[in-house]
Amino acid sequence: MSLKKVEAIVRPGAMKQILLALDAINYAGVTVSEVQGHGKQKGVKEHYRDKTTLSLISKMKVEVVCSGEKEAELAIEAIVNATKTGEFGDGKIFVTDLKEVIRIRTGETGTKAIN
Amino acid sequence: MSLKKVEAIVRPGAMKQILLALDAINYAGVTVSEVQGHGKQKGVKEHYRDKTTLSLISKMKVEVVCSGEKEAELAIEAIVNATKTGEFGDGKIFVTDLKEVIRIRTGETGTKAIN
Amino acid sequence: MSLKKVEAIVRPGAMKQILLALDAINYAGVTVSEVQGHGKQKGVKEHYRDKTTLSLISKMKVEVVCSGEKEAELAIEAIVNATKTGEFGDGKIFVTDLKEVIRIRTGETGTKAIN
Amino acid sequence: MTSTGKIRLGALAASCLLPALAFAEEAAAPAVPKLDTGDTAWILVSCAMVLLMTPGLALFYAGMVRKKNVLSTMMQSMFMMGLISLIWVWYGYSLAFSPGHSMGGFIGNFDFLWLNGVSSSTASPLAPTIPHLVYMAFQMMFAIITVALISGSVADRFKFSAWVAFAILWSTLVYNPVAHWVWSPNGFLLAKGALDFAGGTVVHIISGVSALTACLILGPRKGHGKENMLPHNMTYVLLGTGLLWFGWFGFNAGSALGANGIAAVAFVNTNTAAASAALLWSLIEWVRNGKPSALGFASGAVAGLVVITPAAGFVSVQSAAIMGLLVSLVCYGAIFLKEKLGYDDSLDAFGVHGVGGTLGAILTGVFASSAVNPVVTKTGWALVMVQLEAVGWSWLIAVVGTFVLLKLVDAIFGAKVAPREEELGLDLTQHSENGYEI
Amino acid sequence: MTSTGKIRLGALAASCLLPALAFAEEAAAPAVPKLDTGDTAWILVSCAMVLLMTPGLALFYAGMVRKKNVLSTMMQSMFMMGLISLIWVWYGYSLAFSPGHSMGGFIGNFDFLWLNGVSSSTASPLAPTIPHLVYMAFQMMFAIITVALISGSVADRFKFSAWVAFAILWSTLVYNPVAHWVWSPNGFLLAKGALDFAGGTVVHIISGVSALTACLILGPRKGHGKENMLPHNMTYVLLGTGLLWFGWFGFNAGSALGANGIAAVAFVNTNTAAASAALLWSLIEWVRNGKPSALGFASGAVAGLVVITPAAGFVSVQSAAIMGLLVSLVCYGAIFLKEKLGYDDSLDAFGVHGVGGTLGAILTGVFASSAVNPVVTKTGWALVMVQLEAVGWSWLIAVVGTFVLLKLVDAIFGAKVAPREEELGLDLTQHSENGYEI
Amino acid sequence: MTSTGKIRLGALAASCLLPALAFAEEAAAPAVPKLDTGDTAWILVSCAMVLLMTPGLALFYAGMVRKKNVLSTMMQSMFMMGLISLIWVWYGYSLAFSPGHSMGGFIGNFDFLWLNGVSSSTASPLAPTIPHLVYMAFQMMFAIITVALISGSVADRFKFSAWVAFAILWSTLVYNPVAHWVWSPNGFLLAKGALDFAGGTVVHIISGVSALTACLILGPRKGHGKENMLPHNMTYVLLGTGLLWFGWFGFNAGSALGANGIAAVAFVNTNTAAASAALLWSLIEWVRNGKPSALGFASGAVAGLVVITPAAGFVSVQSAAIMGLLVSLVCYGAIFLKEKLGYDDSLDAFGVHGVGGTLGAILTGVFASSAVNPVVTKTGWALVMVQLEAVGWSWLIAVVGTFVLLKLVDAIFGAKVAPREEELGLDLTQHSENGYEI
Ligand SMILES: Nc1ncnc2c1ncn2[C@@H]1O[C@H](COP(=O)(O)OP(=O)(O)O)[C@@H](O)[C@H]1O
Ligand SMILES: Nc1ncnc2c1ncn2[C@@H]1O[C@H](COP(=O)(O)OP(=O)(O)O)[C@@H](O)[C@H]1O
Ligand SMILES: Nc1ncnc2c1ncn2[C@@H]1O[C@H](COP(=O)(O)OP(=O)(O)O)[C@@H](O)[C@H]1O
Repeated sequence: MSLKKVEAIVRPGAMKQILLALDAINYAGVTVSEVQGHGKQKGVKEHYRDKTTLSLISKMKVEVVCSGEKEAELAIEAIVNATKTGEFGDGKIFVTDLKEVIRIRTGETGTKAIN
Repeated sequence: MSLKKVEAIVRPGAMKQILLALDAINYAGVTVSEVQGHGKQKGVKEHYRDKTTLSLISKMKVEVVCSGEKEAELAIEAIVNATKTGEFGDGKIFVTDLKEVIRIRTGETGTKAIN
Repeated sequence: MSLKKVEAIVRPGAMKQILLALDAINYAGVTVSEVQGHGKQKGVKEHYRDKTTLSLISKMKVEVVCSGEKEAELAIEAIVNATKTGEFGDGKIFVTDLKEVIRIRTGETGTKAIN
Repeated sequence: MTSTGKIRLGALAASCLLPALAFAEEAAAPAVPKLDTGDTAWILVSCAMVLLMTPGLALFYAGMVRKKNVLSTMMQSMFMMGLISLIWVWYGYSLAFSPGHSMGGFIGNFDFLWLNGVSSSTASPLAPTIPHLVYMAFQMMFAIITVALISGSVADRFKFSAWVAFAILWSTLVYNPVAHWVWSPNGFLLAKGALDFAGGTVVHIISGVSALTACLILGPRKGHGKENMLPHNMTYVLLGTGLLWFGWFGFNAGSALGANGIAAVAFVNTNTAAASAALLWSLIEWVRNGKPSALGFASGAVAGLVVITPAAGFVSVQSAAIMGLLVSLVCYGAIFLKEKLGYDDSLDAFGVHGVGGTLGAILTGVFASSAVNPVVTKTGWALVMVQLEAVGWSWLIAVVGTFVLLKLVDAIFGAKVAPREEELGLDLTQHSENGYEI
Repeated sequence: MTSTGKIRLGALAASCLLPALAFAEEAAAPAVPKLDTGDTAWILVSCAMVLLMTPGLALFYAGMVRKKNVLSTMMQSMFMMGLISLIWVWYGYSLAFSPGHSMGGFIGNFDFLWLNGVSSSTASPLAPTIPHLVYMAFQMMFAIITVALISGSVADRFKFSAWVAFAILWSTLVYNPVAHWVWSPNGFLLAKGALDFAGGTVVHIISGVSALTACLILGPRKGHGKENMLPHNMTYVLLGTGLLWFGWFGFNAGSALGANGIAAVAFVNTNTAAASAALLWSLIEWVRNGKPSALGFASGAVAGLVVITPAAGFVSVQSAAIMGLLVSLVCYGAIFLKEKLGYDDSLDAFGVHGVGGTLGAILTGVFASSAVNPVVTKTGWALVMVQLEAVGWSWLIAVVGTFVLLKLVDAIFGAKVAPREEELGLDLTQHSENGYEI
Repeated sequence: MTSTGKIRLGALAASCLLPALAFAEEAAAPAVPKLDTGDTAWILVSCAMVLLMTPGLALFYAGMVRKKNVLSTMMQSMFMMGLISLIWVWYGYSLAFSPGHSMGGFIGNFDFLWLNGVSSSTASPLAPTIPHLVYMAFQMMFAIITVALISGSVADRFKFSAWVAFAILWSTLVYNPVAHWVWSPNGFLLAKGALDFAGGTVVHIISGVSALTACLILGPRKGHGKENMLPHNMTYVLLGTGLLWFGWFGFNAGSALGANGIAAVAFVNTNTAAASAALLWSLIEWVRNGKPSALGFASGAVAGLVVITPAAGFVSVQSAAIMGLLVSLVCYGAIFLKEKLGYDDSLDAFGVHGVGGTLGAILTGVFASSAVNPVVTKTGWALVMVQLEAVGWSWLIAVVGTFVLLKLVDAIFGAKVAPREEELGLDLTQHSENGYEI
């Protein structure tokens, strides 16, 4: 079994396109959360009274758990296509192995818990 | 060493029962965050002016890091029992291997950092 | 390739020092999110009308993806030094293996996607 | 039965009959009081302030519910600014305040339909120094918020279509009749002599008791008792409290229907009762829980505002302070009992408005003083008995009316949303919206 | 062309000439009306209430944008409380309301510079029972919010420096002239006989039409049509609606310039139109989408408040209700059309204020009644034609003025932020702040 | 020393003595001014508006703190609506305003205990056209907010029990005496001739200076200088600013104690100073940081409102504009200096209210004009010296009083929470609640 978790950190504005793209490949589910961060951009200047700090930039984390390598690649492709602009801030995708998945409702595990 | 991270995506309303159930098995700690997502339910219709979109559904992500397989299974069981209703939306549990855990306060690592 | 994800759960107040410390080691990027949780502290009493519950404690999750073991160790050291007070609540660090990293902007993968 | 209206009228009569209370000398000839710009200015502002109480209440309630129901909770209140406003100018004011009867005095008639005969240049006999239209507007704001108050007990589960239908029916067939009997010049309860300065009975008792009835009929929220259902945003609760406290000056001091000494008395009593109630509620929590909560402070303040409403222009400032103390004791106890009894008055609409309103009506009987306001003629046991009678009738009407109307609405629309809708939240399922987008 | 000012004057004239409308007997000698404390109290309060509309609008708009633009949106409105306030006491009131002309009547002169001659102890001829200074303050609040309204169409992309420059120019060269022609005692449009009770033309048409012009010049938001741009906090939209509704009583009923019967009429009509518009908008959504949204309720309420603004003191309550219904139909349609036409009026400043204001001006012609307000002398087609002429002139001025001034500002400052700034959000890039910190 | 009270009285005297300023002819016989419904209406509304400033301030402060302290910050302000209200009607008003002395003039006596003798049908000599009870209520709102203002400097670390104890003591033993010396008819400072229209000295200097003293005693927040402590919700700060600006019209224009020309002057000056201060603060930031922040705009607006408070009814509109400019310069500088000096005035209660209030008191001396208000008899250096003396006494009393009382409270309760409590946040540790639940 090669369950994969695909975790993308993307622009909030790209969410709609990403969900549409994932829909087109018939994905099983998605979990989305609000994060802040920076990669190469190092943040944006922020003032508070006379102090200057660097503000992190708002991003969305999109997690898609896939039942195998192929599915993961499809998901990655879909996300990249939906969000790539070629400019800084397009985001990153992290892929990890999952040991196990359980669907609480049915108790199913592994691939069956996803599809 | 087989440190495990148990990550459950559950209904917000189930949180109290889950924490009680975990408490009963004497768990080491928990991290909770707000997420949105969908699995089989595909979201709920949302209107904005004349546009229709699909709204993701609010969920909680519950992360429990366990010092071994057995502990992870206990945690999973506790979560499943606390949140299972048999209806759509009960949620999913994802399990991953952890390479290392460090307790910042003491510098302890591995199992000792958890228990 | 040994991509690592370093995930620290820390006090919100420690964020500034952590970012400064990471900056000093020239880290590649960071993703931060709001979480709540508890370890040994078991939460704080909270009242609602006549009911008492345990409130989780606000924490920040700091994720740093590193291109190798050495980089991960540096990041861990930086975080520990920045946030350690020796008191309860200093937090924990979890380390996981990453299978793959993709920089969406360029399509680069692996170590190149990080540095 | 209550004769609140008489007292409102009375407050004015007083300002005509008692030179000490009358600002303008010409008022000494009580036969033809002239419209007064100062009085009119004060009541116009009071109208606006009472209108603002409904968004204030919406915020107060919205902060207490879970995120997924924040909009539906606000809509249950604020939609009344549309619905009841229109009903009121159409037929509501007429049914409540027309001089003529119908159905043997149960309700008014359609003489004032579409405000026919409600003049902008002459006064109503009920408020001799302001345009009749301003009096109508002032009454409108009370009609709006009374319905909105009910929503607190049934938050998180009332289907919106059913809520709208219930609101129309309840306002028409419970609120309007009670207002007619009590406040219209020929209301048959006007003669009983019960005191209700600003609507303790008409507003708070009937909304609070209807709230209890409604939540018993609907049943508890899904997960009640099993889930934590903590207020999702206490800053809204506090800001809502601030807006309510502000608006309540219009509600109570505006009920003097002029910028006069009775308005001043009502103003100060309102503030004092809110203050002492907020303090005692905090103190009780301090003793019982070790800490005073913001929710406790807010609840106490609102309870104090409720209890003083029927008494605002009749009692001394010490009495107001004592009433505030008593209402916190009693309402705190009522909410404590609720937990024991297990019914789900989600945001304590009954616990605060029903219980506090009832206590206020009774304590008005205890504390009303002719030294403060000469329209107080009866006092002591005699007055308390009348007040109790008024309370009894209000409870009866509220329970029976709500029961019948809600059962009817339930039969037609289904009053409660489906469990899955409740789980997803009413914002998404009733309004296709989220309160907050990430 | 419109002669709103005449009507404001007229409303007062009426209260002098018609004993029925006049509260104070001494007003029967219209030659030397005295300052009246009741009227002054009401207008002082109205000033404060209209001032509060700007934070209310800021909240209303802020709730509708995405998180990253919440502060910039509020600043685009609230900054006007600083900027236009200062301009107004410096030269704005003078250019608009000075008795003397310059540039052949295009604009006033500097007679009232720094409020020279604007007395606190005597009245302006435009408002004979309140200090001139109070009248000036009341007019100031209108000048502030009119500019703020425009920002709704260009939210999320207007560079702040450019916005400030545009606001100064637009207020000086579009708002002040229109106010001069229409409201100053010798404005050359005063004679045309068009009716505008409280600023439907001067405030809503010119701000709404300028908003349309501006958003066409600026172009759409980055990602418009491709991204979801949902309101990030609908509770703000609802609370903002509540504050606007509250403040609008000052806006409309305050425009009677006294605590009189016309104020009462305007008050009730304002509430009624808001109510019926909010209800119908909800109903349309209920039919089309299956659910009524909170945004729809709020939009309807504001549309109703807009449409009644020019008519508030001239029409019957039934007419107000009908105007509310019509404006929801028409504005809903306009927003629907916007989607088809594809221009990006982000928060529907044109769709509500431009369209609603225009409809209101025309419907004022249809519904104005001399039975309600004796200053209405013309009615029927004759009046409608005059109203249409006024509408035409306002549109023309707004379009041309905004086009020229915005092009100028664009040439100097660059009116639109860079795409990367738009992406990061205007809070960070224009104000170096985040609305919310985690 | 200051004799604010005299001026308040003076403002009224003026309206009696100067026909030009008097609206009602009968006031020309100054012996027995009658209660006036217009004046009463305006002050009733002003009372409500000033009350609303406290929730406004709570929101203003709450937005600036970190999430974990949002409720405790609001409670530190809003709790005063309960606490000081009750104290005020019980003995506070008496200690401050009773005609009799005790302790050799240090403080009043208990003649007005429980408002004994504070009539609703006759006026106080301090406000001859409104019921005495209304004057008492107006003063009460000032007493409430003055204590609340202090909390800004000590936010995030004051133990709630200690805060309540300190508030009781401070209000009783600092606020009441100062108010007595300055405002009571026989206050021994009344004769000095210092000008303070609406409480620049009594409210802003003593609260601001006490705030400085308190934050020096308490010490800085845990992590001060090491952690980012950014405002968690700037929209609250802006909405709070809007509510404060709105309420300040009641504060300043209400201090004319009638709906008269001086109220109009105060109203316009209040708005103008807020405007020019907000603009200049924004401009300074624009120059220094490249961007004007919303926090800067809000801070400037509040600073402008503070500086004009003692001068509102005494200066011309140009002077008000200049005072607004100066206060932004000076307060901006003070906050800049704070960073250098390193003390932790968390929300700049001293930096804005202490510094701005002091500047305002002095500039009142510079700009007060008898052309604007005939009660201004002294001007130039003579007046400035008196103002400086008043400032000196206020600083002295505030520093000494706060030092002694806070040390006492600290000894009994421990004024500061434990480090771990500070870390967890005061909402959880002082009130057992979270502001926001997820
Ligand atoms: N090494 C990293 N570790 C953790 N998160 C990262 C890392 N690099 C990037 N991110 C996350 O991805 C987001 C997008 O990164 P960004 O720098 O915009 O990508 P790009 O490299 O294409 O410019 C960042 O805001 C941050 O949240
Ligand atoms: N394949 C997936 N990848 C990521 N998250 C998922 C996936 N499937 C489900 N989830 C998360 O789990 C939550 C619960 O899923 P749900 O569909 O309710 O479970 P069920 O399959 O029992 O109906 C979703 O809202 C989503 O956040
Ligand atoms: N076993 C665990 N699983 C998941 N999260 C944990 C676990 N232990 C700790 N945490 C997270 O780390 C945070 C800090 O833990 P804490 O108990 O404060 O550390 P310490 O053990 O140093 O006292 C907790 O609030 C929680 O979010």
